[in-house]
Parts: sequence; C-alpha cells; structure tokens
Amino acid sequence: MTPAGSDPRRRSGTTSTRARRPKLDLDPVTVRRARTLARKVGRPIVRLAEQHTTVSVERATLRMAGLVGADPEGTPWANRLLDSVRGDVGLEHGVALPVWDALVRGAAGDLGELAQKAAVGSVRFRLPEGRDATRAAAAAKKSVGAGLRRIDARRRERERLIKRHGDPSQTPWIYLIVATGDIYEDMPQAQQAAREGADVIAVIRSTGQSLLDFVPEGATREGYAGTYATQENFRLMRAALDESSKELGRYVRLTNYASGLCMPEIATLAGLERLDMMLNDSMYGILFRDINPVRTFVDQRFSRQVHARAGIIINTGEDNYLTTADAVEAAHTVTVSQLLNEYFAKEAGLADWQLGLGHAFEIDPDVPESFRLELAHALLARQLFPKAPLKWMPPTRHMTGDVFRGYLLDGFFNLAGMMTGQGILLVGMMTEAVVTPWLSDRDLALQNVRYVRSAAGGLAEDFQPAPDGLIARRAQQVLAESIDLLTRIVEHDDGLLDAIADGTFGLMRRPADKGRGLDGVVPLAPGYANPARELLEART
Amino acid sequence: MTPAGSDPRRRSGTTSTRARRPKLDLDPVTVRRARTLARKVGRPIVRLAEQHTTVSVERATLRMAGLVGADPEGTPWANRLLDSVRGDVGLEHGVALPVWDALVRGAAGDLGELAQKAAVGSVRFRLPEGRDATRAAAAAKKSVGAGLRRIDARRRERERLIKRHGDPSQTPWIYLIVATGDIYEDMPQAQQAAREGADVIAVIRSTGQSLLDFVPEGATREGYAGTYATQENFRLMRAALDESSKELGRYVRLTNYASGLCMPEIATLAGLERLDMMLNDSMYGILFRDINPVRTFVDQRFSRQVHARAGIIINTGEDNYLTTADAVEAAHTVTVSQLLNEYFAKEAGLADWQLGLGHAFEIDPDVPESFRLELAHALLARQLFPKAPLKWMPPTRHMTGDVFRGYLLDGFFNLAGMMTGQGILLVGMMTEAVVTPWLSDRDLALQNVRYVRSAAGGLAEDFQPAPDGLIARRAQQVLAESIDLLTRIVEHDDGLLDAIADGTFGLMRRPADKGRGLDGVVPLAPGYANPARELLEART
Amino acid sequence: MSTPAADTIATTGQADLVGPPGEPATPARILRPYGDTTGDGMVQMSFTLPMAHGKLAEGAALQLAQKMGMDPAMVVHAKAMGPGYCFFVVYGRVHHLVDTSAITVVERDYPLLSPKEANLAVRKGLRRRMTVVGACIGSDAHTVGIDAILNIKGFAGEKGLEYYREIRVVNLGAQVSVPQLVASAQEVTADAVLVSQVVTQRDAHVLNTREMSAAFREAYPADRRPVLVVGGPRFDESMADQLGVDRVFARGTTPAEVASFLVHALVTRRKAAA
Amino acid sequence: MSTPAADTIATTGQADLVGPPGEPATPARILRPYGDTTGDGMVQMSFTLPMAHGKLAEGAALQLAQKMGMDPAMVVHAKAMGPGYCFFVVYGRVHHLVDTSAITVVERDYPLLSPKEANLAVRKGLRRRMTVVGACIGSDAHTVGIDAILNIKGFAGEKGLEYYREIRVVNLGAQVSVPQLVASAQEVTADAVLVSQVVTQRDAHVLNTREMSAAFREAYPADRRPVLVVGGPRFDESMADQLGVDRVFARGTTPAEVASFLVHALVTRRKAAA
Ligand code: B12
Ligand code: B12
Ligand SMILES: Cc1ncc(COP(=O)(O)O)c(C=O)c1O
Ligand SMILES: Cc1ncc(COP(=O)(O)O)c(C=O)c1O
Repeated sequence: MTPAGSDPRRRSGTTSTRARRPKLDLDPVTVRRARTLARKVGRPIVRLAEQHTTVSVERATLRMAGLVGADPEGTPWANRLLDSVRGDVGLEHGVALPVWDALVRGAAGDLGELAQKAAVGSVRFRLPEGRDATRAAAAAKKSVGAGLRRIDARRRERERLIKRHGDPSQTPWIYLIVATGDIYEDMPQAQQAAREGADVIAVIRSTGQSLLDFVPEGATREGYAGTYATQENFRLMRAALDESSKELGRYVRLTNYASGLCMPEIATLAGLERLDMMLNDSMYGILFRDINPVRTFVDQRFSRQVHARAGIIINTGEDNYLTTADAVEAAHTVTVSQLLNEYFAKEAGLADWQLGLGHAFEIDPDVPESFRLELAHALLARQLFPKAPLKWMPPTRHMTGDVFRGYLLDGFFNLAGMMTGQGILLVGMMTEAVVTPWLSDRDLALQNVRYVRSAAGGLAEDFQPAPDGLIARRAQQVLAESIDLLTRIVEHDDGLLDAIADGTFGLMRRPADKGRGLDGVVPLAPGYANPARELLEART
Repeated sequence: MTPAGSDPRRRSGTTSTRARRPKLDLDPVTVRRARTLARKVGRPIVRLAEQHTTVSVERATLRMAGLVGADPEGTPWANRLLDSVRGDVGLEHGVALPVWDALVRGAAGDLGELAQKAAVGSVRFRLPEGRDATRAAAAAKKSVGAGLRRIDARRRERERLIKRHGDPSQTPWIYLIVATGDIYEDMPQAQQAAREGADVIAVIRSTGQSLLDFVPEGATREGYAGTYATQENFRLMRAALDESSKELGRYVRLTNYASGLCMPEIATLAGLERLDMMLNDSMYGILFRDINPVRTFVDQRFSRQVHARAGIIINTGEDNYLTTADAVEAAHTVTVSQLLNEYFAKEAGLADWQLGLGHAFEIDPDVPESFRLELAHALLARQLFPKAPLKWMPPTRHMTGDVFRGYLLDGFFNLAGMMTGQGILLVGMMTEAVVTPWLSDRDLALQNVRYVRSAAGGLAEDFQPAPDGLIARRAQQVLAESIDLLTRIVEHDDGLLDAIADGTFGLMRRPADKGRGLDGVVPLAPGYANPARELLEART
Repeated sequence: MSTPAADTIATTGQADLVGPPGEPATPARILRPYGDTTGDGMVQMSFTLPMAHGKLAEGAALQLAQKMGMDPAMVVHAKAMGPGYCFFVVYGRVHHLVDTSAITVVERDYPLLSPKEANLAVRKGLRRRMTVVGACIGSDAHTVGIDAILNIKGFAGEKGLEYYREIRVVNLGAQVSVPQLVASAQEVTADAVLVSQVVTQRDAHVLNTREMSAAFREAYPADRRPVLVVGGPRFDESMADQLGVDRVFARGTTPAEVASFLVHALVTRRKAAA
Repeated sequence: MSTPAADTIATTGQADLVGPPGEPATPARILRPYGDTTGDGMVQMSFTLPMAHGKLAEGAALQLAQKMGMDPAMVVHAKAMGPGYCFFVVYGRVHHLVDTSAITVVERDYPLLSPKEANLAVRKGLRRRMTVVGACIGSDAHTVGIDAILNIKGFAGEKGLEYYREIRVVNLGAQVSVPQLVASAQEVTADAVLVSQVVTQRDAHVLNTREMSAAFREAYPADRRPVLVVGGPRFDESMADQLGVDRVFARGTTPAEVASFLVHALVTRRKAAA
C-alpha cells in the first residue's frame, strides 16, 4: 500500500477534483500562520513526551518483543512482568535492560516464563551496568526488532491484499460500527455490513475499557455497548473481514481504538494483527476520560510512531468536542485540534494519507441555515488539509427517538460529506438516541449512503459557494477564531498544558498533575533504554 | 389578491432571486420556437372547443344561475333539468334559451321548481324564436350574470382575507393532501396540517368520481381513498380553513379537482365556494380516464375561463405522465404538456400567476445521478416559465413499503424544490406505497419540509450548475426533444387529436371518436346561446 | 427494491439457518426478532393515539405496547400533533415466539414455465388459443399492475402474456364495472379472467373482488366458469377461498408465474380431472 | 424536539378530548390507535427475523404481527440482509384497546418550586445548606445529563442546582465506582445522591443502580441514608421500588423538578414524619 494508493480521495470520480475552482478562497498567509502557531504549541509537548515513559509504553515494548497471555485471573503477563520490574528497580530506566538482563542471565527461557517466575517471586531484577547492560540492550533490541519486523510484514501483507482485492472504487470510504459486546455477534454483523457496502468496520469498545490499565485477553462476549479490544478479538475480526474481502473483491478495513490508558499496547497489537485504522487522538483521553495529560502525550507519541510504522490510518476525535460544546460556538476548537493533531502526527512520522482528521455534523438542526453552516465547516477542513483523508462523523447529539427524522438528518449528513469531498464517512444510525446499532439500522443506513452517493454524489460539481456568501464568510470566521485561540494558547505560561487545565477544549478543565494514570508516568533517568522507541525514532 | 401578490415566488428570501446568474443558459430563440409550436398545436383545439358544447358546460351554466340540490335518488336537479331539455329540444342550441323561455313563460317560479316539474313531465321545453328568444336570452343573462357576480364577490373576499391574515412568508408554498373519504375526518386533519405548516390543503377525491357524469350532493362520509367533491363539502372545508387562517394568521388555501366528466360544474362550484386552487389539466382526463378528447377540450376551456374569473390557481397534471412512463425517457413530454397547458390557460384568460404547471420528482432513484437529473428537469421548467408558480410533485412511483427510504427520498425531493425555486410543493408521504396518508405521515412530512427549508433552503445561492455540466446538458437535451415532439405533432394530419390517438402522451392511445362522455358532446347549431360562455369570453 | 424474486421463493421451503454464532448453521423452527443479539426479540413501532401529549399519553403508549407483548417497552419519542393527538415511537422486546412450522405459505404448486413451454402446453392441451380477459374493476384506475402482467412490455424483465403466441389477451383497462366484465368474458368466451385491485382503503379490493366472483358464479354454470384470478399489491395470497377466486397474486408477481398458473389450471388440472 | 414540557404534564391528569368528528369533544377512556380514521387501530412496525428472505419469512412476519394482535397485517416491505436475516416493515390494525383509566403514571406529587422558593424552604426547614452528590457510576461516561441537572448552565432554560444558594453540589463526574461514591457521600455527609445512567445495553443501567442502592443500604442505617435519585433517558419512572431508590427521572427532566423533589423529600416529608 503506498500512501497515494490509500488516499481515499484519489479515486474520487465525483468529488472536489471535478470542481471548477477551490470552493473557498482561503488566504494562504493566514493558513501558514495557523500551522506555525500549531507547531509552537506542539513542540514543547513533544519534548515533554521525549522526557518521560509510562507503564503502557514499557508494556508495549514487552508485547512487541512477543510477550503474550495472562495469568489465571486475567492479568496480562505484560502487566505482571512490568510490575515486578518496577517493584525491583523502578521504571525510570525502562523495562528493557532489567528484563533482557534477566533473560541473558538465563533466569528464564523466554519472556513468558520470565513473567511467570517473576510473578511467583522466583526472579529478581537488577539494573545491569557496563557489559551486562550492553548485552541486555542488544538482546532487547533483537527481540523488539523481530516484533517490529512482524509489524512490517503485516503491513506488506495488507499491501498485497489491497493489490489482490482492490480498494473501494469510490470516496468517501464507508465506515461502519459494530457494537454488540460479543465478538461472535460482531463478526457476522460486520460481514453483513461489508456485503452491503461498508469499506471500513470499526468494533466499538466496551464502556470502561479505556480506564483499564491492562489489555484484556482472549475472545470476549460480555462487553457493554461495545466489545473489548483484545488481541484475539482483533485477530478474529481481521480474519472474518479477510474472508469478506475475498468474497467481495474489495479489501475491507478494520478499525479499533488506540485510546485510553493502554494506547501504546493497543497500537502495537493493532500493528501485529493488521488492523488498518485506529482511533487515536492527542487529547481525547485527557478531556473525555480524565486521563492525566502527561500520560496521554507520552502514550500518544509512542502509539503514533507505531501507527506510522504499521501503515495504519489514524482517526482523530474532534467530533467529541461537539457532543458537549455547541457545534457553532466551538467550531474553531475543532480546527485548532485538527491543526495540533496534524502537527503531532507528522512529528511522529505519519504521512498525510494517514491523517483521518475528525470533524462532525453536529450543528443543532433547528439553527437556521444549519446545513450550509455544516458545509462551511466541512469545506474549511477539506481545504486546510487537502491531502488528508478526513473522517466525517454523523449527527449524534441532536438525534432523538424520532427515527424518521434521524434517517433524514443522516441523509443530509451523507450529502454534506459527498459535496465537500470527505475521505471517510462514518455512517450515522437512525437509532442513535435509542440503542447501539441494530443489524437493520446498519442496513438502512448503508442504503441511505448508497442513495445519496449515487443520486447526488456529483453535486459537488455544481456546488460553488458565492464568494461573499454565507458559506465563505463562515469558513473565514472559523479560521480567524482558530488563530485567535492558538495565539491565546501560545500566550499561556505553560502553553497547551495550561490551556487544557483551564477548560479551553470541550469546556473540560484538566490540570497536568491530576487525572487517571498519573502514577504510571515516569520521568526518564539518564541511561533509560527502550529499543522500541529507538527503532521507531530511527525510522522517522 | 393581485396577480403579483399571489405569485409565491415573489416573496422568496432564499430561492433563485438571490442567485448570481440564471442557472441554465437557455437559448432564447429555441424557447421562443417552442412557444410558437405550442400555439400552432393548440389553436385548432381552441377552435374545436368553440364549436361544441357539452352536457357539463350546460349544467354548469344552470348551476351558475343558481340551480342547486338533487332529487331523492341523489341525481342533481341540474342533470334532471338538462336531460329534460335535451329530450325535448336537443342541446345544440344550449339549455339557456329553452330553460329561460320556460321561466319567462311562467312555467315555474325558479330553476329548482322548473327542474322538478320537468322531471315529472309537467313542463315541456321549446326553442324560442324571435322576441321570445330575445327575452329568454336576456333573462338567462341576468340570472347567470348574478352567479358570476357571486363568484366575483368570493374572489374579492379572498383578497380581503389574504390582506387580513397574510400570505405564507416563504416559498415554496406547502401543499398537503387529506384523503380519509369522510369530510368530517378530513376537516380536523386539514386543520392540524395547517397548524404544522401547510399553506394549501387539497382534498383528494374518491376514486371513480371523475367518471360520474353528475356532481354528488351534500356532506359525504363514504369516499374510497378520497372524499367526494360536492358543493357542501367545499363549503365545510373552506369554513374549517377560514377558522385555521384566523387561528394561524395566515390565509390557508383550499384545493380540489376540476377534472373528469363534470369539470365545468366543479369549476363553477369552486368559484362559488371560494376554493383557491384547482387541479385542472388540458389532457389528464383523456389520457388517464379515457374521457373523450373533444369532451375534455370543450369542458377544459369553459372551466379555465371560470378559474380565470374566480382568481383560482390551476394545477396541471404533468406528474401523471411519469407514473406510467419513465421519468427520464418521457421528460420532454412533460415539457410539451406544460407548454400546451400554458397556451390553453392563457387563451382562456388565466394570468401567469395562476399557472401552477405540474412536474414531478419521479426518476428511478436507482438511476445514477438521479437527483441531478431531477434538478435539471426542475430548473428547465423554472426557467421556461419564470412567472408561473410551478407545482412540484413528490416521488410516488418509486416509493416502496420501506418507509424509512421513502422519508429520505421525500427529503431530497424537498431539497430539489428549494434549490430550484418551485412555487408550490406537494408534500410527499413516506407511506405513499402503503396507505392513503395518516395523520402522523403528514406531521412527519411537514417536519421534513421544515428541516430542509430551514437548514438548506438557501443552498440555491450556492448552486451553480457547471455551464457544460451534466445538469446544463440534460436540460438542453430535454428542451430539444420537446421541440422535436411538438414539431411531430404539428406534422400530424389532425394535429394534437391525432397525436393523442396514436399514444404520444403517457403511452396511451385515445382516438377522438372514442372514450367516455362522448355522448355528452354536441356540435353547436347556429343560434346556440350560452350567457355564461358569452360573459366569460367578453371578460377575456 | 424489495420485490422477492419469484424463483428464490419457490425453493425456500424451510426456515433458514441460524445457529450459535460462529458455528455451523442448523435450521431453526422457533425464532425471535433480532435487534443486535440472537434472541433479543427487539422491534420498533410507531403509532398515534387520539389524546393530548403528556405523561398519561406516554403511559397509554406503554400500555398498548405491553398489550402487544412488548416488555420492556421504551417510548423513545412522543410528539403532540395538535391538541388531540400524539405520535409515538416505541422500541422494545417482544416475547412472542415465531414458529416457522406453523406458517401457511401459498407456495407455487405448479411448475414455472418459459413462454415456449407454456405455448406448447396450451397447443397440446387445449388444441386452441387460450383467451384471457383482464381489467381493473370498480372505480380502480390503477392499470400499471395488470398491464405489467398482460402487456408485451411485461415486468421485471419478463414479457407479458400478450407475448405468448397461444394466449389471446383482451385487456379492458381501468374502471370496468362487474356487469361489463362478465359480458365481455362471455362475448369472447374467456378461459380466464384477470382482475387487478390496487386501492384498499376501507377494504375496497376485498369488496370488489367478492362482488366480481359472485357475479361470475351467477352468470355461468359451475363447470364452465372461467378461471378467476385477482392480483394487487396488498392482497394476502392465502385468501383465494374467502374471495371466491381461484388464485390470488400479490406484490412482485411476474407474468411467467401467472402464465404458468393458467396453464396449470386450464390445461394440466382439467386434463387430470377429465 | 419531543421533550415534554414539565408543566403541561402535571396538568394533564386525564385522557384528552376525542369525540365524534366535528362535534364538541368529550373525554374518552377507551382508545384505539389512529391512522386516518377514528377507531381504525392502525400501527406501523419494523423488525428483523433471523431467517432467509422468501415467502416463508413473510409468513413468519405475519405470524408475529398476528401474535402481537394485528389483524389484518400487511407486510409492505421485506428485504434480505445477507443470507440469514430479513428486515420487514408491517402495517396493520391492532385490536387492543387502550384503557386510560388503568394507566399508572408517576405524576409529580409535590409542588414545583422556583429556585427562590426552594432556597427558602431549605433555609427554613433544614436550617443549613443541603448537600447533594452527583455522579455517573459504573463505566458510564455520559455526563451531559447529570451536568444538565447540576451545573449552573442547566437545561431547557432552567438553571442547574449549583445555582441554588442553599444547595451545595459535589459533582464527581464520570465513571465513578460505587464504593467511591459511597465514600464521597459519607465524607461530605450528603443529604442526597444523584446518579446518572445513560448506557442501557444489557440493562447496564438497571444493574448498576441496584448495586448502588444496595451499597448505600449497607453503608448507612436506614434512617440516615441519603435520598437516592437516579436519572437517564431510558429509565421507566415507575421503577423506583425495583431499583431501590427514592425517585427515578427520565428523559426531559429539568433541574427545577429535581430541586423541588429534593425539597419535598428532605424538608417537607421529613418534617411531616417528625
Ligand atoms: C401510479 C399510481 C397512480 C396512477 C395510476 C396510473 C395507471 N394508469 O395505473 C395515477 C396517478 C392515475 C393514480 C391515481 C390515483 N391513485 Co394512485 N398510485 C400510483 C402509485 C404511485 C404506483 C402504483 C403502481 O403503478 N405500481 C406498480 C405496479 C407494477 O405494481 P402493482 O400495482 O402492485 O402490480 C404488481 C402486483 O401487485 C401484481 N398485480 C397487480 N394487479 C394484478 C392483477 C393480476 C391479475 C395479477 C395476476 C397480478 C397483479 O402484479 C404487478 C407486477 O408485479 C401508487 C403508490 C405506490 N408507490 O405503490 C399509488 C396508489 C396505489 N394510489 C392511490 C390512490 C389513493 C390513488 C387515487 C385514488 C388518489 C385520488 N383520490 O385521486 C387516484 C385515483 C385512481 C383511481 N381511481 O384508482 C393509493 C391507494 C391507497 C390504498 N392502499 O388504498 C396509493 C397506494 C398511493 C397512496 N399511498 O395514497 N395513481
Ligand atoms: C454525547 C454522547 C456521548 C459523549 C459523552 C460526553 C459526555 N461527557 O457526556 C461521548 C462522545 C464521550 C460518548 C461516548 C460513548 N457513547 Co455516547 N452518546 C452521546 C449522545 C450523542 C448524547 C447523550 C447526551 O448528551 N444527551 C443529552 C442529555 C442532556 O440528555 P440525557 O443524558 O438523557 O439527560 C437528561 C435526562 O435523561 C435526565 N437525566 C440524565 N441523568 C440524570 C441523572 C439524574 C440524577 C437526574 C435527576 C436526571 C438525569 O436529565 C437530563 C436532562 O433532561 C447519545 C445519543 C443520543 N443522541 O442520545 C450517545 C449514547 C448515549 N452513547 C452511547 C454509547 C454506546 C457510547 C459509547 C459507550 C460508545 C463506545 N463504545 O465507544 C461511548 C463511551 C461512553 C461511556 N463509557 O459511557 C449509546 C448508548 C446506547 C445504550 N442505550 O446503551 C448512545 C445512545 C448512542 C448509541 N445509540 O449508540 N457519548
Ligand atoms: C479518539 C477516541 N478514542 C476513544 C473513543 C472511545 O471511547 P472510550 O475511551 O470509552 O473507548 C473515542 C470516541 O468515539 C474517540 O474519539
Ligand atoms: C389533473 C388531475 N385531475 C384529476 C386527478 C385525480 O384523479 P381522478 O380523475 O380519479 O379524480 C389528478 C391526479 O392526481 C390530476 O392530476
């Protein structure tokens, strides 16, 4: 898969490529200014990330090296091993040196055995020095490198399969969620969705998984409003969709969430199981899950490096702002977050085609001209990030139990997506305000997409916002407000961290020294070693 | 009500008036050519109409002069009286002279009594001559003139009420049907529809009424899939909507059908009961009810003259073609029929603002680009008839029992109506393929209209079909095909009558000497007199 | 869009395969509605009650849902429609079981013939052309359905009966009265009469059809009565007896199905009887 | 859009006026659903059956509709969703009667107070500020609902409880565990605990609420237990007893309703009891 080949917009027959001129006249100087500000805001955060590690980054390293499985209570061996190491020597030097030192010393035949022995106290860790350290580091690098090569192999496998089965023949790619809580119900539902036209399947996670500081194990059947993200569930669903790809002659992509306290590990598992996209946002965990900001930024950077390496498209979470804040008033916070997500993503090595930057159709439908305001916002994103696929999210907040009205709103959402050349379209469900999607909701929703795409997809050609019209003025206004906000963030004493602390995003206040998972954050000591980070960094 | 004041498009805040340039580049020479051809096709038909009368035209004359009521079997006195006259002296001289001759002679005190006496055979009619004829003619003219003045008074009353309550504040006007079969269920349903935003209420007629050669009497509760058009039902519903107009501070219009074998009479009753719009098409009865072509054209001309006088907006029936023929293949037959309806309407004295020319959103939704093709057709009509309100009809043929899909289709129909500046929007029902509309269907449908109008009504401003794009090319093609067809009709030996006979419209073959109601057609004899026709003609 | 293809219907004589997820499917006899999990029993409903919006109305909606066997039922939407009506959307679980072994389906109990086969059967069996009279009766003017069956143009890619060389079609069109229809059938000595009824408000289709079949019973000796066939989108195919006709066809019918039935009824069956 | 206004609810204590069309309205006790004619009983339904599309499936859909009390029922749409599922839309007449006299509605049995009145009642009745702890418990992270009740910003134009001078609000936010919640309530000596539950899949809201109320019963002597209130869009307001809480609030709740209830429960009622 080459970046170009996987840019959904490239294959568009009916979207912006056929338009007569750019639909918005954005001032290039202003646009450059916005990016410069985003870089200013983001750079200190990258430095912060470079200076810390987290329990999950270290566990991800162990997983990359092949550590799998869980103890009889279900605690993963990665957690058990990490806890032992941390108890013995702390984490500030990383797990790699103590762990591979033990292996080199012959304390166990492999990581699994080592974890088991450590769990019963029959192994103790030390921080190797000198030659021991060098040897441990080399062994670690070898193990982790093998893992990275497995990820590389999965990436090549994806490219092969895309070549064999083909990409969707149109944009936007159709993205659908399944969320039964039971992987065995999810699989046939996903396959059926693919049959009806889904290009991407996302398995929604069970509520609460993002706050678990471990990744559950095995195939699971008991999630609430979603199915646990586990390596085995990833494998099962990817296999099911490989079947579908073959059946349909079209490579069907799989998405999950690299989000929450285990973001780095889940990213790693995604790479190992050939997931194709991952929800992965630089601030979602902070704002919506009250996860400690530093923890998030450190985990973020690692997980994005993994995604870059694995050829995974990330989906950022700007849509979430609009579920708590007003979509008109807060439109510029979406743009600011997109600019930051872009900065962090590129810094981590992701290419343009991997940036599924999020935004959403969440303006109150009772607002006059709401549809045209949506078009303005969607066009702004489209033109600010011309090479990114963009992930277009459906109405949720203003959906009600009136499923007929909901079906109509979703149709206009689909239309806005087509008219503004969005790359990935998350299909809305008429039952949004009622239940997690039923099989039939999905079927009806895809029928909605098919109708709008076939009947009105080409409307982009005839859509030429008046240069001084409502749409153009609205887009300019949002861009101006974004620059104001970025300027205000830069002016904070401690930049972005302060801004997050004082409620700038989504009206949530999240101080840097509070939040979940803070005790899993460790400042690096001199001599910290982590082969995964080194190898990933080398590549970027 | 002045023509300008009642042109729905005049008040538009969001439609074509705000557009930057005409959306289609139509060649004015071609457009003029089309109108010239329509005139060529239509003129012989007008001459034909002038040379005939029908039972219904004559009965309408009697009704205008005040004849009401029915015998105990329900046969209207107008029919009984006409049949007696016809039996005694034939119809070729009209009913006026024999009837008023009898009255002048003192055979009865008024028309009602005369009819009753004639029915029991106690009066015989003759064709008066000389002074008797002059006296009879004068008496007839006085009676009929009084009726026409009643119609004039209702028109002024309408104008007053519109001034008092106001016109809808936006276009398109929202047009809704009620169809319970029971006038007493219809009334509250109509009032509720008005409350939810309907500007025009149409009471659908019972199946089969169009083939009745009499107008039923009284309030009725037993229609099938519609309610009988009777003078009393007209009165009841108009009164109910007058209440609503007051309640809502907006004049709510009422529509019925001047169609079928009693078209002239129903037009007259509509004028007398202050109906505001009437379904009235130059060829519908011929094609869809197998009514004799000559009968139809004669009845047509009279009924249009009445509508012109009464200030009633007509709605033509081009939508019907597309329920039997394919909406893409037969698009030009709609245009041709609109041009003919325009010619016949203007010839009968109707002003531009009274021309609710019909067209419909009936392209198979599975046809690629179906929505844009609809836009092309709708724009063509809009630009060919810039001053006519245009009546935009919803999808019916391709509606299915999938009411969710139906609700979506109706939304796109609404959108097309807004984007192309239609004047009157007949609201589609999600249950189109299932049942006659339920109360809740109408409520949901109006919610659909309100959303589309408020959210996307202004999209007309941003809608600029590419000059060489699909929409422009399609509109030009349909216009060219229309000119071809008109040319072919002109080339027929007997013009339009031949064309109708050989299946040119709606794939139906209707020879001029076949069809229902033929025996009610009578060529005029020298000395034919009809004060209604004379008075109406004088006015135009 | 939802038209069942005739052939798949005939071959599906059993409940389909639903087993434990991920496992090989086995035929199920007892089913429940499916929302997003096997056995969840979930359905959606909407309706209007003639009462003002409010808590009482929502309670009334719940009561109705419960009487219909929903438990739990959720009123997820309630909207006043004027002062006297309220519209509801309700979701919930129904506890009824669907027993697929207790369903009576009018399966095609005759072979589906190509036009060629049908022609051959008529030629051999009747030794003359078969005459078929078609009409929309009563005030019904919806001819598209009967035309789809009769006109050459046909339906769903199949040619209509006019295309069959051995079938003579007399299509009377719309709004034909029952006496007119009987007279025409007698005049052309029809072998079969095909009637379409689309308008169903106040059961118009049922009443008209009964009137028609009674008239034919009246006008003909039992053994000479033409085969009576009625069709339309809202008919229930199992109602032939109640309607007094020989066969009922519903939405999605194709011409070949009708031709095959006529051959079956007029050629095969009569021959068998003789 | 469909949120019932609180006040109209309280005043609508009877079935509304439906009489013969066109005649003066009289209260009706026995109602039927209304399609387009009084008494027609018409409703719309949609659901999926886990079986292949075909005549048998349509028969199965009819059977279900009949078991739900629909007769006649029309399957107006049937669509295969893959080989093993079929989606249906059914219209028809139900024969159940709605008896509005048999509906149990949780009416507001306490006066609706303005913030001023509520403050006054607390000051006079409790002689101290009332402490309220709020949270989304379990894994539920939907805070918008509880925030609508608690935050100053409020809901539907009404200010939230934070705006009430005499109410002290401790909003614990999302995903609070039950032990955490109990501990917090004890720490601040809460008078009332307000819990929100939005996720309902597999009855999560019911299970979590029961766990919560049990924990409070365990942790407190009966007479000192804080008032327990639970809310969320899918609760049935009549389930308070089953859930072990003092009151349930459903979709469309406004802050004033909650404040008024708390005053009623903590001031008025306790005073009456004393
Ligand atoms: C086209 C149409 C019209 C056209 C009819 C043109 C014509 N020449 O037929 C026009 C515009 C004239 C029309 C008028 C009216 N219509 Co109309 N019309 C429709 C529409 C949009 C499509 C019907 C259709 O053509 N379907 C396509 C054909 C192929 O399908 P079919 O009829 O089901 O036929 C198939 C099968 O049922 C079967 N079949 C049918 N007949 C027969 C007969 C035999 C012997 C056999 C074997 C099989 C068979 O085979 C066919 C092929 O599979 C429907 C809505 C809809 N989308 O369904 C409304 C609809 C049928 N109309 C309706 C109504 C009420 C009317 C009017 C009465 C309204 C009015 N009061 O003015 C008028 C008057 C008509 C009248 N007097 O009957 C209602 C009926 C409501 C009801 N259930 O009672 C509908 C459902 C719309 C609605 N929701 O209100 N209509
Ligand atoms: C906003 C939203 C989110 C936001 C939440 C942000 C936040 N901080 O709250 C975000 C994006 C984070 C989110 C995430 C998820 N969501 Co969510 N979300 C919604 C959404 C769109 C709106 C909910 C809302 O805010 N309503 C507005 C408030 C004001 O209404 P309310 O909650 O009903 O509250 C009122 C009353 O109920 C009452 N009330 C409520 N609580 C209380 C408490 C008390 C004490 C009282 C007195 C009254 C009261 O008063 C309020 C005012 O009237 C709904 C869909 C919808 N349109 O309803 C889905 C929805 C609730 N989410 C859902 C799901 C499944 C999720 C996820 C679990 C999906 C996933 N697996 O990733 C995640 C994870 C969340 C989690 N762990 O719980 C489902 C729940 C399905 C179900 N019935 O089980 C819904 C219905 C969407 C769907 N159809 O799938 N979601
Ligand atoms: C970036 C991101 N991560 C995660 C989630 C899912 O939430 P949770 O943290 O509950 O898994 C979302 C919400 O859709 C999201 O946008
Ligand atoms: C012009 C016209 N007249 C009449 C009708 C109604 O049909 P019928 O003749 O059955 O009353 C229609 C159909 O909608 C129509 O368009």
